[in-house]
Amino acid sequence: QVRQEAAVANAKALIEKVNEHCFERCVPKPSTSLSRSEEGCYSACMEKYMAAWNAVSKQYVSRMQREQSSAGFIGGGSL
Amino acid sequence: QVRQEAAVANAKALIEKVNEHCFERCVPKPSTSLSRSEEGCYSACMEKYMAAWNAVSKQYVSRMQREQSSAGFIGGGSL
Amino acid sequence: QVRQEAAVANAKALIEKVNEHCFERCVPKPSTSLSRSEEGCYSACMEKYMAAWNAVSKQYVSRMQREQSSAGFIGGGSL
Amino acid sequence: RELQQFVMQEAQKATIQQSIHSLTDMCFKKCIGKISSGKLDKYEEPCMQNCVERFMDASHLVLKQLENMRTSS
Amino acid sequence: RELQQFVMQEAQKATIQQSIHSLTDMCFKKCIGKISSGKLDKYEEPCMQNCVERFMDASHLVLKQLENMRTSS
Amino acid sequence: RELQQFVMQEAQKATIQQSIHSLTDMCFKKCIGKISSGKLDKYEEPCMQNCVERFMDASHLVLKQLENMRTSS
Repeated sequence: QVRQEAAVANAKALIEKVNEHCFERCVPKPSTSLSRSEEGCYSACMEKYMAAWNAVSKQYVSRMQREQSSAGFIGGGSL
Repeated sequence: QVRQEAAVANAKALIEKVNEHCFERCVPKPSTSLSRSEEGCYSACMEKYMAAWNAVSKQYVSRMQREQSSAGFIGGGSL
Repeated sequence: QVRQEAAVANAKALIEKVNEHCFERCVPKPSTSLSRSEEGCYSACMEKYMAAWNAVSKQYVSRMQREQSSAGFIGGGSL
Repeated sequence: RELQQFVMQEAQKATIQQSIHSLTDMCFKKCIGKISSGKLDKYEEPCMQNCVERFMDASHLVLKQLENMRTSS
Repeated sequence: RELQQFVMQEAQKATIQQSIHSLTDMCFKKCIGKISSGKLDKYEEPCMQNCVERFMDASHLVLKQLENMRTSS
Repeated sequence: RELQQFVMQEAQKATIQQSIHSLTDMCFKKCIGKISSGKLDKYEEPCMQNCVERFMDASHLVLKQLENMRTSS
């Protein structure tokens, strides 16, 4: 149950960020309806944001693992 | 009591946002005192921000009502 | 104990802000390693941010004290 | 039971207030030009309204697309 | 009772720390140009101080104006 | 005891999720240009990866420098 709530919170945060970034970029001047090109941009932007989030997750986790398997914890990655 | 606390929290959030936006816009280079024109800008900016907040509130609530009275909840407003 | 936790939270917030501002400014295009000049910028930026934080703290506290020792609380500082 | 309902309603109101604050924040940046008067001018007022409507259209798009992804996978 | 006072004081300190963080954030953006050294230069130091003072002047303006609105309505 | 461990692990996961969200937010701004397709292009993908790595390098720098300050004072 705790886990499910965490997953929901995580998905919500992701959706919020998608809306924040993609509305900013794809709808610079909001008019009386979303145009086809705005919709297309939004949908590509959403896909891209999720791909970016995936890339960050992978890189972050792999970095963490490299750091924990190396000798120190703080000194490990700075040079 | 709960309601009053919520209203206070809401007013605080509004004041915080006013200060954030209006200081950004009206006082680009802070000097040894607020000039007349900075004060005038600040006061107009505050009024404008509150008008904007009102416009958003009305629009948001009316949209919610339209969505809830239409058939579906998610499918209602996207086209 | 409460105090110590507060101090830790405060230090964490400061470090987070340093990273946010300094990464933004010193590493505009992240490449395969931090260059010498990026490292130099980061370290200067960190020192500068902490100096800025100190300046703000002093000014803020002194303002608070001036306001509390003057007659009113709200009317005190606006002109 | 009534208390529970009251708490949930208040929580929902808080969420709505939060959305209104963040929409105002975002749309103010998009729609408001120079601060010359305290009123919204004839360009700014409809821009704020459209901004709210388009943001909600766009959020529905996202939810719909996520739904499609889930059902097709 | 003493515990309560202690808790309130700590909460107040946390609020002050929060304000200091957000003022530093905002004024750093306004006042700090190129990062050439780790010290605040002769333009940046007074700019940071004025930034804090003017922000607080402006917040008082807002509170005063809200007060006026409430009493006149 | 097992419950406590479970709670701590979940809290740690939440912190990691938070870091991932804020890194994505920051690196998306730095690395993503025009939105033409839904895929990361051959410039954007390594930029996102480098962005994560360099950010973590830089954070370690900060911690190291703080450590030096503390031990030398």
